[in-house]
Amino acid sequence: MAVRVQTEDFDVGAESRALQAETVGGIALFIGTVRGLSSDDGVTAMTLEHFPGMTENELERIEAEARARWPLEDVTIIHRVGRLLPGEQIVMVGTASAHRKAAFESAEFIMDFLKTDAPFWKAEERGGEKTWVEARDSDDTARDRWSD
Amino acid sequence: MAVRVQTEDFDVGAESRALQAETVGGIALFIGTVRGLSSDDGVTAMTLEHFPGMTENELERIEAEARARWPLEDVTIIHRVGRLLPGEQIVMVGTASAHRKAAFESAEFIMDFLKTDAPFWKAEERGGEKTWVEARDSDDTARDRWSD
Amino acid sequence: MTLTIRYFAWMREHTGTDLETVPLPENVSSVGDLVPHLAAMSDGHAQALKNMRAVRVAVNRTYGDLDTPVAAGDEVAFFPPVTGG
Amino acid sequence: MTLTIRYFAWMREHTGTDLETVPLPENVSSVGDLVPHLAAMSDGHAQALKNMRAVRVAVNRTYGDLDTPVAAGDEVAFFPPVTGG
Repeated sequence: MAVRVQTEDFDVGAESRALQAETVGGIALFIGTVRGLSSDDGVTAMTLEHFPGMTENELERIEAEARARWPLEDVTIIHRVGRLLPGEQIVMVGTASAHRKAAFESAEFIMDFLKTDAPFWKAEERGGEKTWVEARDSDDTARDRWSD
Repeated sequence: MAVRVQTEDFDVGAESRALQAETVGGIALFIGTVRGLSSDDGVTAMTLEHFPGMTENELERIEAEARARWPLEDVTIIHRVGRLLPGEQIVMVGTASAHRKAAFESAEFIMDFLKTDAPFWKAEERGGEKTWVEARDSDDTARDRWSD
Repeated sequence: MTLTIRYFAWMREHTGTDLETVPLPENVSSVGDLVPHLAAMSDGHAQALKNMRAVRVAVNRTYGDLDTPVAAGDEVAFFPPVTGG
Repeated sequence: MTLTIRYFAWMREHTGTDLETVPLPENVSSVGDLVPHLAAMSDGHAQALKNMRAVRVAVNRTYGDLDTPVAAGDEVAFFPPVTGG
């Protein structure tokens, strides 16, 4: 199980290399980043809170479900917490498989469940104001399409 | 258009950073690698040949189709040619979007079309023997699911 | 005969605490039984627990709901729908 | 009044060349018309072009098929189904 919750940044190149192995033909990576000032409604920073202990359990459970569904050689899930600025990396999911379809689908599956089940909360800063981000129905929809 | 056909290796970390921007919330990357000796039927090396000029045209056409279907901020397609050893990186597709679903789907779309439409051919070496890899029907099936 | 209660995100800000230990009230055997007791602790608690449809619950770090049993020694966490990733 | 012909992968190995210039034969106006003329050039050419269902064609670097028109100055490429990625 390769699940990490950390304040420090991560190195996508090193994580990709770590997923490589003799039996791997394809690696799918997803990196979520903080959208910047210009894109949006003026977010100047973001703070990520989580539930230590439960977060890791949930991420490991999601990883185990992905491994049960697809033939995966390796999985990495990294999620940062604390205060992040626009452009910074928040999350990375990486999956390695002999086949590209398994790598792609499992990475998307993990992201969809992470978004709805892993106990993280985002607060956005706009100037001096802090606002808790509200959950989106579209994330529930994204998760629910895996249940057939 | 960010399409590169090259003999040299590429740096996934640098490519990921290059896709990051103020308006980007998610980056999807796929890296195809040469499967090793132990995985398979003893491939010791692989040589990739292509059709210079036509390859770049096809990759740019595929990129343009992906950009027409999804709201993408940026796209990178890198494909290596020449002789590659087990464990080496062959191909990278990276897509950056405000939204993760667009990033995931477009990266998978590009890989599916690259596999069937971009004029690359692989020859595998096993000991002293060279064999041209045969195209797989499953790649046509993967491409055709995008046509509805 | 106590429970550990946790609050996260805006619920933590309303209650003014992220962690409190409360005696297990009599006749409480589920999360649903517990909520009115917690809501009575302060105006902030009442505010945080006002709309339980907007709240998720974990008992001993596993997702539950208003029907999930609670017993002495359990950890019960209340938090908004998650927004990570 | 010539055509440029290219072969890739195992077709190149059969024909022994990756690039040749041939005169445009009389009464040739499509890829399908051209193939028998190329196949007659050597045993290797015949071998390479034996099963046109297993061959892909590009005229001037755009995918075509046996019905695609060819005219003087065109580049016609023959290659197996692709296997990159």
